[in-house]
Amino acid sequence: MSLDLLTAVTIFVLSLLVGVEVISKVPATLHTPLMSGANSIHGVVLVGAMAIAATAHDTLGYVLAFFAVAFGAMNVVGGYVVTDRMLHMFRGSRKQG
Amino acid sequence: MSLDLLTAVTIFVLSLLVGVEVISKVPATLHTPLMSGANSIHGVVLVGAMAIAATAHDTLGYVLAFFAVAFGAMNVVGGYVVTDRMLHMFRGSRKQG
Amino acid sequence: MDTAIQYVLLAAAACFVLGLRLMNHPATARRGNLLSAGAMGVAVVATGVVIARHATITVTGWAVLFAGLATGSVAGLYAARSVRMTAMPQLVSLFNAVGGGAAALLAVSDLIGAHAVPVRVGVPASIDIAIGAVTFTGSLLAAGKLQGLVSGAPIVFPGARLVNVVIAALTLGSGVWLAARPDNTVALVLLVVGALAFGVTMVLPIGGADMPVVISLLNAFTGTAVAMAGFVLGQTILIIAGALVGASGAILTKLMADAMNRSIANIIIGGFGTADDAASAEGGAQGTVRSGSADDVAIQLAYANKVIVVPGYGLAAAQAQHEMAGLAQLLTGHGVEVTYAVHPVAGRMPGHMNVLLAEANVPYPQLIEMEEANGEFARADVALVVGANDVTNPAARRSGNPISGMPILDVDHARSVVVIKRSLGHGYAGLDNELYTDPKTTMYFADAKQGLAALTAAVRTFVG
Amino acid sequence: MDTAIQYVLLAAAACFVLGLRLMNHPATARRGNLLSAGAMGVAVVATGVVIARHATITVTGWAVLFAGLATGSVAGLYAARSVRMTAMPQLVSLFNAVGGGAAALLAVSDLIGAHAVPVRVGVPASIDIAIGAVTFTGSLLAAGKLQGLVSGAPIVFPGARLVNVVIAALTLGSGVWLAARPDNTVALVLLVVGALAFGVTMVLPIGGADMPVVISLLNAFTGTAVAMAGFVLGQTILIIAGALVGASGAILTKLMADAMNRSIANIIIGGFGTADDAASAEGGAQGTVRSGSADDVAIQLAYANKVIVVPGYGLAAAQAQHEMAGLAQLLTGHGVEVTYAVHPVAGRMPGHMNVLLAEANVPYPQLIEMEEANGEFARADVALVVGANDVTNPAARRSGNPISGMPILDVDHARSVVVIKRSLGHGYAGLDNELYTDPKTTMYFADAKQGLAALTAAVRTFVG
Amino acid sequence: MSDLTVGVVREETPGERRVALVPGAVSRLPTGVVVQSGAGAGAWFDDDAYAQAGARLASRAEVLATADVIVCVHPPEDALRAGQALVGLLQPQRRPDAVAAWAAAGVTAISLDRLPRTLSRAQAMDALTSQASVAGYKAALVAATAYGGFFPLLTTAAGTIRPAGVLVLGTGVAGLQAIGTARRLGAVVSAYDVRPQARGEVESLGARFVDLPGAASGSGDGGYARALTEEEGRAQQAALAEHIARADVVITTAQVPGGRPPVLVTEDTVKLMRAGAVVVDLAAGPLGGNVAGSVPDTTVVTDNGVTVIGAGNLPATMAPAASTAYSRNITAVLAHLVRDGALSLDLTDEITSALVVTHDGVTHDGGAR
Amino acid sequence: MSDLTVGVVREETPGERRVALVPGAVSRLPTGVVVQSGAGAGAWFDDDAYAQAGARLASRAEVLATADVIVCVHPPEDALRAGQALVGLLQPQRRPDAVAAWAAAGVTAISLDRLPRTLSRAQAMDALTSQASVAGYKAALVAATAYGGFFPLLTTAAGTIRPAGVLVLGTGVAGLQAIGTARRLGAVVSAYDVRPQARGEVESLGARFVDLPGAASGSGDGGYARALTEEEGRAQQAALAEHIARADVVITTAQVPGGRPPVLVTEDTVKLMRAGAVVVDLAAGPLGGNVAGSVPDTTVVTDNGVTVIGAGNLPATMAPAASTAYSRNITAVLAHLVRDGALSLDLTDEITSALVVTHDGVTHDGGAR
Ligand SMILES: NC(=O)c1ccc[n+]([C@@H]2O[C@H](COP(=O)([O-])OP(=O)(O)OC[C@H]3O[C@@H](n4cnc5c(N)ncnc54)[C@H](OP(=O)(O)O)[C@@H]3O)[C@@H](O)[C@H]2O)c1
Ligand SMILES: NC(=O)c1ccc[n+]([C@@H]2O[C@H](COP(=O)([O-])OP(=O)(O)OC[C@H]3O[C@@H](n4cnc5c(N)ncnc54)[C@H](OP(=O)(O)O)[C@@H]3O)[C@@H](O)[C@H]2O)c1
Ligand SMILES: NC(=O)c1ccc[n+]([C@@H]2O[C@H](COP(=O)([O-])OP(=O)(O)OC[C@H]3O[C@@H](n4cnc5c(N)ncnc54)[C@H](O)[C@@H]3O)[C@@H](O)[C@H]2O)c1
Ligand SMILES: NC(=O)c1ccc[n+]([C@@H]2O[C@H](COP(=O)([O-])OP(=O)(O)OC[C@H]3O[C@@H](n4cnc5c(N)ncnc54)[C@H](O)[C@@H]3O)[C@@H](O)[C@H]2O)c1
Repeated sequence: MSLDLLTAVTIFVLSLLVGVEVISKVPATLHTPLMSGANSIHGVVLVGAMAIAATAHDTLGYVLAFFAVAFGAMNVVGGYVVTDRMLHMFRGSRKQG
Repeated sequence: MSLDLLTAVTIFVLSLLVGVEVISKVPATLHTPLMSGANSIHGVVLVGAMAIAATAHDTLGYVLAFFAVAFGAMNVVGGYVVTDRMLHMFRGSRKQG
Repeated sequence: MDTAIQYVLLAAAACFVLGLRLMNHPATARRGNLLSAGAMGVAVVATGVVIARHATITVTGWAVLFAGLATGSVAGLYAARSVRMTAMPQLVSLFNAVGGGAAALLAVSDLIGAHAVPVRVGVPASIDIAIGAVTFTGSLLAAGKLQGLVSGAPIVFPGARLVNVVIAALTLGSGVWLAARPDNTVALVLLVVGALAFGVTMVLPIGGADMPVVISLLNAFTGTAVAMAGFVLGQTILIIAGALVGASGAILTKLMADAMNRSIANIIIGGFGTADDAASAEGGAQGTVRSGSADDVAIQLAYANKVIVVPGYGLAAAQAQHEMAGLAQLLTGHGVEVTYAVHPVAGRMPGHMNVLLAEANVPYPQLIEMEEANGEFARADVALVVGANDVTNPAARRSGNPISGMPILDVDHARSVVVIKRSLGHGYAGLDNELYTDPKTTMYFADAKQGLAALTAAVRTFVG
Repeated sequence: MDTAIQYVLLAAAACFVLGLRLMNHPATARRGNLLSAGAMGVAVVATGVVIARHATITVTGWAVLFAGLATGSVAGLYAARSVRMTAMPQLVSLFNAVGGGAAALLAVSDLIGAHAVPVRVGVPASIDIAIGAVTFTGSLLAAGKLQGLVSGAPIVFPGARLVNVVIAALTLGSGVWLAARPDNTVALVLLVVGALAFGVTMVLPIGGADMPVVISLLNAFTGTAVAMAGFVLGQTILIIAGALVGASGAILTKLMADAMNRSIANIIIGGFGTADDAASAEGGAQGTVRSGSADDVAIQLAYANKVIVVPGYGLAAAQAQHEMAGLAQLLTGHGVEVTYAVHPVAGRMPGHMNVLLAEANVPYPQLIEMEEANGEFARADVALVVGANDVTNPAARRSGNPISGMPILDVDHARSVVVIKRSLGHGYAGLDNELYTDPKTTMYFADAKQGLAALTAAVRTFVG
Repeated sequence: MSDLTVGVVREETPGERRVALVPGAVSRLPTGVVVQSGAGAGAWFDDDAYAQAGARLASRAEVLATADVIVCVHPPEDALRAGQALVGLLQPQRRPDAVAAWAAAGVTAISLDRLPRTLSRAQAMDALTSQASVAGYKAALVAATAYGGFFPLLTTAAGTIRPAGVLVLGTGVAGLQAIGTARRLGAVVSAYDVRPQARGEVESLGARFVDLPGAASGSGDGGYARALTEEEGRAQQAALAEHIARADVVITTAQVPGGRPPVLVTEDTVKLMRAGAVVVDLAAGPLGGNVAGSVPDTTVVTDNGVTVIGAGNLPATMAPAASTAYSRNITAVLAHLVRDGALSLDLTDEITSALVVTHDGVTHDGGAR
Repeated sequence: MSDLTVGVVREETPGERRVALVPGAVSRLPTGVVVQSGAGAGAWFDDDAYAQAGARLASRAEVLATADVIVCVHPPEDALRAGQALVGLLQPQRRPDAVAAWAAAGVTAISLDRLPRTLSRAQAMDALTSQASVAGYKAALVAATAYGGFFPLLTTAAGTIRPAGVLVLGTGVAGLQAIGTARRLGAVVSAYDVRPQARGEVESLGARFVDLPGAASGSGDGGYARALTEEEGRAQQAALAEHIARADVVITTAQVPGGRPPVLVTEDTVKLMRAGAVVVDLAAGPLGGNVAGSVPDTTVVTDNGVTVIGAGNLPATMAPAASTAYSRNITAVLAHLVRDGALSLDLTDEITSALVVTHDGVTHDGGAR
């Protein structure tokens, strides 16, 4: 996984642009679920935490890795579930438009 | 200018996503100017054409390079100018909203 | 194989984008979240495969990994499922805190474990740790404030401003130091401690009403921290997802602040000093009043099956009958059943509402009388009270006041109540209306004409 | 330095995105185009600097470079400035053609000059050449059709379908071959020739009315080709900008097709066989009728200073008075001056329009009489004729027909005319109305009630 | 250019308060105007107003003697002299004797009720339309005033008042105007006409069109209805009965050109109606009306409590408005007929040829009607 | 539970067509009902209808003899017996003699015009409001019918007709209803009232409120206006004059509790008005009206062509609607006063104490008014 800085920055910038564009005029009622949904996405830090766990080799490393993985997992699992619960109330959306 | 395929694809995909998101609900009257504007942007091929010219070293290369550069320049210059002319008619846009 | 997995991760990242996009619309939001969750699952499994294939992981490593996964998942799942609807925002804040913490830990662990860290990783690592740590304590505190564990009022102590500046300077300084010397443990510790402290001092002076905006802002922070972690670890998916959340979170924060008529700068900077006054619009002694925006009300209306409109003198005073009829027509056109419940003494003359609604060409069959309406409220999703007051005031059911004994429209029997008026001001009888503090009630403070126009526009964005 | 320039190029790419974003709204579109143009200038200069610094370029190379730049720029500038407004679409198509051509040339030149081309470049190169060449001839042909150099009618000859399939297969085959063997010149030549031919056969059977959609599609093609060229040359900015245009162009094409009630598949596949019937809605013998969508009309109204509404029997028949008043109110609220010109015999009874507009509560001062209105049309940006026919028919100015000598509303004196009615059907007097073929006139075919509602919604998106 | 003198006489018909030319129209005429003193009094236009507008006031005899063109609503009984022109709603087919007298005397008689009404450019001259318009508006008011209930729906502390059901029969100009006015007042309006195109016009005013499955439909020439056969008429009456019985207010306006107005509401049907119901018969006149038993200019209450109002000349009750509109029609006709200060009758002109009843001793039948 | 019998007598007041109880209300009463034969005829309710609704028909004498409670609009002149109750619009302050007689006879007199009207729960009993509502609606119709022009604006081939300008003076219940009705008809309506809160109410009906810079403003008790001083009154008259002069139609409804109606339109002001203008005076009555020279129940045309209509009892001209609403009020009052089949007067109750005029020989002044 080599990544030179320019490439990393390029990807970063493009992702920022995507992030800016992807939020349109959202109804206020969706603000919180949307925030929660975005919150779950940065739970992807779990992937990084797993990589750390994979390279850890001393106690400090294991401890850090444990917390990183646990935190990440909590962010991911809790985040998606709570978002889904929030969105439950829009179930009534049976309109065509 | 080395670029491994994975990175190139990553950038390509991200740019596609940006492209998809960047077009919102556009009034029909702007369709043509917007198309023209996008048309100008792919005039960036000129940059590639310049690179080709920089590495050309035989007649065929020069000829190809000449056409590539001329085509690209025409796309860029003509594209932006014509788009600007089209957009001239929206000058009257003095509303606040 | 590794490359293939990288493509899988890229696809997952693209799905995050798609998921967020779908979450912009009520009708597709849930699907969006599921897509995003699915992509996340794929990404985790793919990473697991990579780790297994490389086989550099120790057995303890595996144990730690699974223990962490299990602990985090169970905790997250439990918290998410058991939380009450009203407590969800603080839970989101909590999840955000652990996300930020994890991002900071990544960089810390990388720096500690590293032997010859190239300097240029120092910059993102330093940013990652700073932001991650600030988010960690800041989000925890925000959650605590919302939950009531910490006072929701802005907490300001003498010299707070000075302390803040000192801590900020310390954090900044150690951050720069660490960026330059990524292997310096002192710098690392200083930065961690400073940032954790700054998270606290940043959120402490901000009032409870502004918390949603702050949480959203901290959410964007975490995104950025995760992206930086991606730089440190060289993981593209972290960069993409992190930047995505960073940018979209920032936009969302702006939208949220706009919807509340606040500016982000005001909230953060204003936090250091002035008390916030967003809550002053709320009810006096008798209870709390929930007020909503046009969008909030619009979504209730757009997704209702049955709406009963209760017009009152305010509708006439604002001459908003055409806007009212227009809104009703829009809703009817999208399959919502709309009727008008006309109270016998609504307005200021017999038949006032009839004259008004006739002017707006509301067909007679849409008007229902009080008795009939009172039978129907229980089946209504929304009772939309427009400029009416006395005729909906439950005080009439008690004795000892000027409207005692007057039959009223039982709007409080509807599943939810929306009241459009300019303030909590009184009606003809000069009485407070406890309907406004009913937990079912959303107040939409506006002149009826302007308010209904805004509402119509908002509804249109949903039913489009 | 080189890295710095790469960052500059990245910034330029970001500016392209921003520019496109700004071009989504009428008010900022021009700024967006300028930003995009500026970024392009920067990118070109930066590339020039890189070339100069590396100094591998020959003197001839420089000469070729500058000659090409000059030739292209002058040609582009001249064409863009001298073209008539109405001929712009074909010019855009021409620019698109040369862009696609350039993209193809890049790959060709790279493959020819290459010694040991790694196989994986073969795929993008092959795609680049195929798409670029198709776009080149396809766009040229599309421009020719629009310009009238080639018949605008769908051109179908016996066996066309077979020829098409054969050429497509040839192109595909040689493309795969070239992808596998990037140094095989035969494959290269075959691919180029095949793709050029396919561009022609693809566009030939498509009718003139569908050309805008086709041009937009070819535009997206070029974007993709350029992105592929970026893969071949390893130039990030080409990948970003190309993919950006590829994706946004595709979305735009879909929007355009939707606006014309066509599907892209229909246009392309339908091209091979059925004649297209989009033009059949157009006028009979006497002239061409220009019809517009709600969006087209809405933008005219939203950006007008003065609108005069001419109501007629159709407004009453559709009972659209409330929608009419709503639209007028919306416009008035955004600073447009709206009045109603009431013709003495509009409708079917004396005062019909008055009864109607009174029902919608249109204030009396907004009604103006015929004489006054006829003095004002010249100052009006839009005359909005809603369900009126005879009272606007210029035939009244001639003798020898049932309405000769009747004074009419001189809507044709307004800067532009919009007519809302369901068809080109006649009014009470049973006469054709030459107003509808006036070049100033846009017909918006709709039932007045539905049409005005759609129009209101559309206007709201502009002034909202 | 005013060689020509236009004379205005006071209307002598009982109950007629209109005047053929209002002061405001005097200056619009390119001719001299002489007005009988007191001619406008019924419509609240006093002699001063005429004088100020530039008219000369005179006695009736003097007006009749000096004017080249006499304008009127109803034709005066006075003898006219050769070469003199008479312009008004002359109803020639109901006055064969007068027509003969005018022809004999060499009077040019020009009748506005012979106008080809579907011709768009003739609309400014269309006095039948302008007067029917007044009548229709007033009919709704008369009905509302006579009716003991509210027209609109009202929800009040003293109970909810149901809106009145108004049925309009015959939806020509007057009928449509009555529909519009009754709707404005908040009544629930339905309407019926024998011409098929009436449906769209009724609905364009927001009223409901009544379908009569059994009844014939009949358009005649010039936008008018044809007279139904006796059998068709009876079928229509029968089909209408139930609708009429349900109505609180019925307004009838049906006419057929030249003939007597069709009877739409029979005596039996009136008996079916509720006590307190109101019927306004705009067709009531010397030849009968749309309602059996209606008496012109009289209000009759039947035994079962139905008020039947014979309202054949409602425009006269709104004399100021009706006269103002009528003057406009008259001036438009004169503008059409007067060339260079003299009456010039181009009998090849579609409009002129239709309008002229007698000229130079010859009687014209005006084609249609 | 019907130990109690409610009696309905025929109204004797000249021109009064209302009846205190309509057949539809009979069954809503928890008591027996006895109705004088022919009592409802003026409002088109025949005896059959009463009988079907469950009432007993009887002669006047029998009704007066048997009924425990007599309901009426205007109080009957007949002598009543001790313990009998009389419910109606008794106007006690205008009938001191009658009040004394009731007290002397031991009659319980209950007058609806003493109701505390600002009390929301009393609104169903508010006969003044229900009748004023009818009067206001009818006033606009009467004005429109009397006026020689159109109320709405109409653009026609025979010229454009300007809308009528209607001025409403006094915007209580009747005034507001008149505004609403005139606006419905398309008139341009402006209005004035002395109470400051009237502005909002006028504007809430889409009419323009007339500002009188010089004039006093005056609210009294119970939502009513106070009587102005003579000087204030004169200033008001002067300030109103120019507005009245500009109007085509003026409708006046001003009242002050107990006193005589204020004169708002003086004789001089009427002289300023245009010929053809119409004034409807809803306050016209025995004590005078808002318009100098208005005569109750009479239409006067002034020398300068202004039609002044004294319309003090318009509800009687809409007897069916007015009676129906009035019955609702009466039944609401009875529902309030009747407990367990007997009249039970709780004089500590705010409403009851206000309503009772005489009871057990004692005369109550009812507090306010
Ligand atoms: N119908 C009759 O015959 C009659 C006659 C006289 C009195 N009344 C009495 O009037 C009352 C009628 O009840 P109601 O519920 O119709 O009216 P209400 O109780 O008087 O309340 C009207 C409400 O409308 C709001 N409002 C005023 N202007 C507004 C505007 N421009 N936009 C939005 N809201 C506006 C006011 O609140 P904000 O100031 O907060 O906006 C006010 O609280 C009853 O008490 C009844 O007894 C009735
Ligand atoms: N005012 C009077 O007193 C009177 C009385 C009788 C006759 N007239 C005559 O009527 C005519 C009036 O002129 P005008 O311009 O008002 O009307 P018009 O010439 O009759 O034209 C009306 C137009 O409205 C359109 N239309 C019908 N229904 C519609 C709907 N639902 N939505 C949208 N458009 C609809 C029709 O076109 P599509 O079918 O294409 O939609 C029609 O061409 C004059 O010729 C006049 O002489 C007037
Ligand atoms: N400019 C124009 O073109 C113009 C102007 C005005 C009127 N018109 C037309 O002229 C025509 C005549 O109008 P009018 O008001 O003088 O008509 P009218 O007075 O002759 O008759 C009134 C109505 O009665 C109806 N009627 C006749 N017999 C009936 C029956 N048995 N049952 C039910 N209804 C019956 C007629 O159809 C007509 O609508 C209308 O079609 C009107 O639209 C045209
Ligand atoms: N439920 C309720 O609360 C309720 C119900 C009905 C009426 N009301 C109120 O009762 C009040 C009386 O109504 P009403 O119609 O019986 O009033 P009213 O008949 O006593 O008087 C009619 C109007 O004339 C006005 N007036 C008096 N003197 C005037 C002058 N010199 N110049 C101009 N105007 C003058 C009064 O202000 C009043 O508005 C009103 O305020 C009304 O809103 C309240």
